[in-house]
Amino acid sequence: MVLTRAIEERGLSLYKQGRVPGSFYDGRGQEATAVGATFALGAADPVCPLIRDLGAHVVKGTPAAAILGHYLGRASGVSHGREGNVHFGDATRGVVGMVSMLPGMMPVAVGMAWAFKLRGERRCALSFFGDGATSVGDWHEAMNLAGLQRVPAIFVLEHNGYAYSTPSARQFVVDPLERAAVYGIAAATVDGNDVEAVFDAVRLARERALDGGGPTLIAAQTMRMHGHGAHDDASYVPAEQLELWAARDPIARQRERLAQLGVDVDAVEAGARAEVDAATQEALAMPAADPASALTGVFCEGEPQLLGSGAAPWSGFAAA
Amino acid sequence: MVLTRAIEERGLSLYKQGRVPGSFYDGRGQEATAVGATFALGAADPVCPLIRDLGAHVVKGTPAAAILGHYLGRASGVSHGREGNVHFGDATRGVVGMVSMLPGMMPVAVGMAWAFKLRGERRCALSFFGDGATSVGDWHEAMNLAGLQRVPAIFVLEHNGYAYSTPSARQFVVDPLERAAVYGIAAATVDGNDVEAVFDAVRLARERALDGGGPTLIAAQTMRMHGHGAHDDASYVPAEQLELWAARDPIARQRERLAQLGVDVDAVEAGARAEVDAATQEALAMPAADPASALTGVFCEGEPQLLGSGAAPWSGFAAA
Amino acid sequence: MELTYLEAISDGLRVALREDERVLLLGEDIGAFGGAFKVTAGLAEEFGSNRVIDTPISEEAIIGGAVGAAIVGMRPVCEMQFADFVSCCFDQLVNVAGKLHYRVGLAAPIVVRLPSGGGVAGGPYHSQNPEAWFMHAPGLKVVAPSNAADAKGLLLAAIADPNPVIFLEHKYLYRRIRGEVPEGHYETPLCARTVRGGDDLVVIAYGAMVHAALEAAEAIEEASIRVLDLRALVPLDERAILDCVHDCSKVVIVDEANYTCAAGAQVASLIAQYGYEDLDGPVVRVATPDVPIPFAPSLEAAVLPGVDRIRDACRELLAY
Amino acid sequence: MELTYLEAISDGLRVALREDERVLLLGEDIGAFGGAFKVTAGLAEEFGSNRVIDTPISEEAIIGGAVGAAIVGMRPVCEMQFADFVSCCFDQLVNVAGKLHYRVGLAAPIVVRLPSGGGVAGGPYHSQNPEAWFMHAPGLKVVAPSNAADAKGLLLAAIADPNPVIFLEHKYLYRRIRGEVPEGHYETPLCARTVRGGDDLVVIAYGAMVHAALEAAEAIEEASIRVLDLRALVPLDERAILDCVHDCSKVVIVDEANYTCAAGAQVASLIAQYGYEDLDGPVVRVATPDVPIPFAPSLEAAVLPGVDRIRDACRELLAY
Ligand SMILES: Cc1ncc(C[n+]2csc(CCOP(=O)(O)OP(=O)(O)O)c2C)c(N)n1
Ligand SMILES: Cc1ncc(C[n+]2csc(CCOP(=O)(O)OP(=O)(O)O)c2C)c(N)n1
Ligand SMILES: [Mg+2]
Ligand SMILES: [Mg+2]
Repeated sequence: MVLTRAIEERGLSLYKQGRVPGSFYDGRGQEATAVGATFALGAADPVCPLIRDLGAHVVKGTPAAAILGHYLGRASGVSHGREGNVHFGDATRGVVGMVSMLPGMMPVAVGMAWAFKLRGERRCALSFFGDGATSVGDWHEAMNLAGLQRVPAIFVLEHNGYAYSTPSARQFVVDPLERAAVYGIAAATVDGNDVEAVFDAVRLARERALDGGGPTLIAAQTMRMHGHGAHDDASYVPAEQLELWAARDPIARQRERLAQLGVDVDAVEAGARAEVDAATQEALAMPAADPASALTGVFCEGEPQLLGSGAAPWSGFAAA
Repeated sequence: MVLTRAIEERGLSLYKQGRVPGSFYDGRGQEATAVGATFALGAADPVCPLIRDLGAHVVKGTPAAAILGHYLGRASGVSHGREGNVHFGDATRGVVGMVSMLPGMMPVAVGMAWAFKLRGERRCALSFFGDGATSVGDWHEAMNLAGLQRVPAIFVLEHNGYAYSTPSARQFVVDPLERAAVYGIAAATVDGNDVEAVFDAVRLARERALDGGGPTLIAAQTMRMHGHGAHDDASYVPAEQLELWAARDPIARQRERLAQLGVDVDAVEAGARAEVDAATQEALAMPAADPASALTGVFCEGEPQLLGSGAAPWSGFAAA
Repeated sequence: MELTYLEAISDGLRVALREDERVLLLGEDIGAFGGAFKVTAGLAEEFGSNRVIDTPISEEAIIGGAVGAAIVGMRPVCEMQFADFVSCCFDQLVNVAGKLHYRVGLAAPIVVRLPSGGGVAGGPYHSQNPEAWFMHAPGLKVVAPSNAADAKGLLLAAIADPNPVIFLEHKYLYRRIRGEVPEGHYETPLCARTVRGGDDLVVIAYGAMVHAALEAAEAIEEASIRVLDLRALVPLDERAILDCVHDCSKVVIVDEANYTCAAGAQVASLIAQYGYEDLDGPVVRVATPDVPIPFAPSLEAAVLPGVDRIRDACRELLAY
Repeated sequence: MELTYLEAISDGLRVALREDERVLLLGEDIGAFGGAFKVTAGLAEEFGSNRVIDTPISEEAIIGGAVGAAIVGMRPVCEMQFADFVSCCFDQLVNVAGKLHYRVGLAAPIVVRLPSGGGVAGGPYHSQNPEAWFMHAPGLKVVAPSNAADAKGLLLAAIADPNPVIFLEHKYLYRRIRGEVPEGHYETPLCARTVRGGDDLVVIAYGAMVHAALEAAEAIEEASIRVLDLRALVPLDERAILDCVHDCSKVVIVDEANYTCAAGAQVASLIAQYGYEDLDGPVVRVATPDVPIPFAPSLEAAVLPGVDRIRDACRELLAY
């Protein structure tokens, strides 16, 4: 989480310095959801992160320099300059990434999980999605198909109460959490700002999935502490609400826990800062993406590279 | 119902004689749902019938000859040869018709109802849809929007247990009826083969809609007694199931009721047969659609013609 | 008054909302927030949330709902947050809106505003130019203004048009282009306009490419170069195109969209068939190659047609 | 063995299912029922319901699910019940499947079978030719066989291809065309083929129009007419097209699809730019005008390019 936030803070400052092209989106305040959920996955479990889920990329092992280089549109950024901001994946690490069309990766996650089930592999696929994205037809088709085929999938709903500027009250009248049941999908709600709670919820969902119990929808209650993007001051969010959630900052909370466990959190944070400083230098030193590369790779030639495996430091535990 | 069935029987026999081009679909056994529901509407309440709902067209007043001429692809058929089989509307009579893409008219019905609400008109819009169509994203988006805006719409689910050859068990795990609640939409289930029961359910739903109570989903339990189309022998439907439902034929049941009320049903049926015989002659006498007309009317020129009003013999009662 | 391209569109919406109570705006975050690009800023305040309506994230339902409202007398203007999302409501546009008048005789006067185009480091999902898809879908009109006055005039013409109109507003021009815009109501006809005189060669373009074409023309002192701004793609001003070919006999056609089956392909095929005898040289096309639009400025510049590519194409053709 | 066009496709599917366990069929009613056109008849029995899978009516989820399965190693072949329904999954095709390799480096080897085309009194929703939409979407390959041997060979090539392939199978040819088809596995290259020799004029066509072109050519004894069957639209065999123009210097291009921005527009623009000097006469196009395909045979015949229109176009051009 600390590293995730540090990377996003750096990306944002680079953006404000005018060095990051296009627009910039972050997941400030929601780090616990992306990080906790992805930590509970095995190395072979693919993930489809969304706008607020840089933490998922970080946990899967995409290096900070590759991410910052990507923000900057550099040749050795993870997307080699083809994608920007939060729109990227890391094929070698089991990160399919997102498409802008929400929630376009839900059916894709269902398809991956479906394949695992058909092949009898003990793997699952995880897709994040926002509360607003549940209004889109794709969400319904994916949920219906997942429930019907009982695929080993985990759907993490990032319930931050807003879709861009639009509050949930103007998105739906019944909470998406309650909708899981009409698809025959198990549901759980969790404090999205408590990284351990998210981890545990996903760990259980993963066990269910691997044991043939079908998909689970996990509603992580959280709050988007920044605007939708760097251009959005989120003035439509009541100040009190933000204060309330500021007090529930996922990192501050975890900090206390770890301190009690005797972990030197300062050292961790210092380490993250140092890593991001070094990564920033590395990224800024990367050459701009080579214009000649713009025309290649539309089609795959030769044997396709399959989705690789990511880092899964806790997966042994997750599998336990 | 009697007239509806007579028209479809005639259409089918003309098809088998090779005089109806393309394919042919009917709603045998489901007449009570379309007829009962449409009878409960006011003249100014538009309807979006589906594959099984010829009865809705008949109740709204499209003449038998215009329908048969349409099946035959004739110039003065209701679609002037541009559309065939069940794909047609009647703009002058408040019948928007269907598009093949299921359930594509659900959002359209929501839009009509939304306009009525915004303009403060005491009208509602009704859309039919099948159980299988509930798996499509459009259904979800339309239901969500309708519940959110509390539009005066009535959604009639024709629950016949099959989507073409696919039984409900392979379409969804939770009955669509139960899904209404997660959209904040009132729901009722009704015997779709009992025309009076359907009528009453829709009448109540219409009152709720006009009184600002929002949309209602009515699940009409029924059975498709023919294949999906004339080409489909429906051998995938267990014979016992068809026998069971044959005994619940909506027309036979209504026949008894009416007979008890002293209605001369034979006369009614004879009348319908006579009407269809005359209509058939009329339709067969119509010239083929004029090739020159194929290229006109893609765009509207001049003032657009708005959706007209249909017949509503019972609307006074419906409004009561 | 002098307005930016974006302000001109806002002014057009305001004029329409003021003078015609049937006009209704639908879209995501277009209300109090004023839309992702602030095109609708202030409109919700002036006209209320019953005429400037925030919708859930439901593109299919937005278009279907608009069609429904339109056939009962409203004049909905829908905003896609980015043109790229129009693929999410492709079905409602091509199969419902586009075919309704031909099939049923019902006009669907809706306008769909698409913030489109590249040059803003938007990457693959925030840079697309989808116009050709809709040119290949009968029943839809397509317009693409290149300047402030046309943006307002074509928008008002689109709203007044009884048919569905796809309105492409170019993001790159939003704040970069400003110009004199008449007050109040006026309609720009859906036809092409010569924006620069000349008779040695004609460059045919629309949208943002008109500006690149003008710059390229300026750069060539040695010849007199005409620039034709198509403004409307459906209907396509074939007469104006062929007249230019007749006068100039050399033609360069520019598309910002991907090369294959783009608007320019249609224009070229028109000229190759009906302007063949007037030609003195090949029909030259300059377009974006068939690749997704990459994010990094170094890559994007390598794929989008720039002033240089257009100028060089002209020079080469002039030397023919 | 001699097979119909339809049997050849079924045989291709059977061969692929037998030799490659990664191959999986997804679609509506394709299992026990064998599909709306019986293309998959018998396959569920032979390969089981885990490889020939009936899906709910969820086109977006079918394509998204197929992409997900593909990136983890499966080779899904999806069937749209009619090509017309592909507009319901347009977003997943153009934005997810088409862009995945360029953006993330992940290949999505899926095949999407589209029973397309008119001539069968299918009306506006069962007659469309959507290929041009996908030609204008980078990352998708598009093939359209005109005979039985190519149908099987191109299908097996499409399944072996590491990229998403849109496979257009023409309904009109299903049972009307039969021919010698090799046993077992073979792949037809994605390139054009000369199906009739000649050097006075070349007719360029694909799919069902190849047969109309051949008939038209036969009808013209006075000149030697070549017919080029494109077979693949993406990649487009530009070399073969330009060679024909070089040899014949007169060209007629036929589309069954709507005229504007059709495949033929691209072919014409290619010739007008790169084959200009070889031309002796205008580049003539014969296509379906920009109207929905009407139902009545009298109307459909008036819009689809028939043998007569092609023959007359050739005669007129020969006289040039
Ligand atoms: C289909 C589609 N329509 C519109 C958008 C534009 N858009 C981007 S983010 C967003 C709000 C998403 O809200 P939510 O799903 O709650 O995610 P959050 O940003 O709150 O995490 C919208 C409307 C989109 N990305 N996709
Ligand atoms: C989006 C879409 N996909 C596929 C089809 C093909 N199709 C036509 S009818 C049908 C089955 C519909 O079942 P249901 O909705 O239950 O209606 P019923 O025929 O049972 O009344 C299908 C799959 C379609 N019309 N629309
Ligand atoms: Mg949200
Ligand atoms: Mg059904």
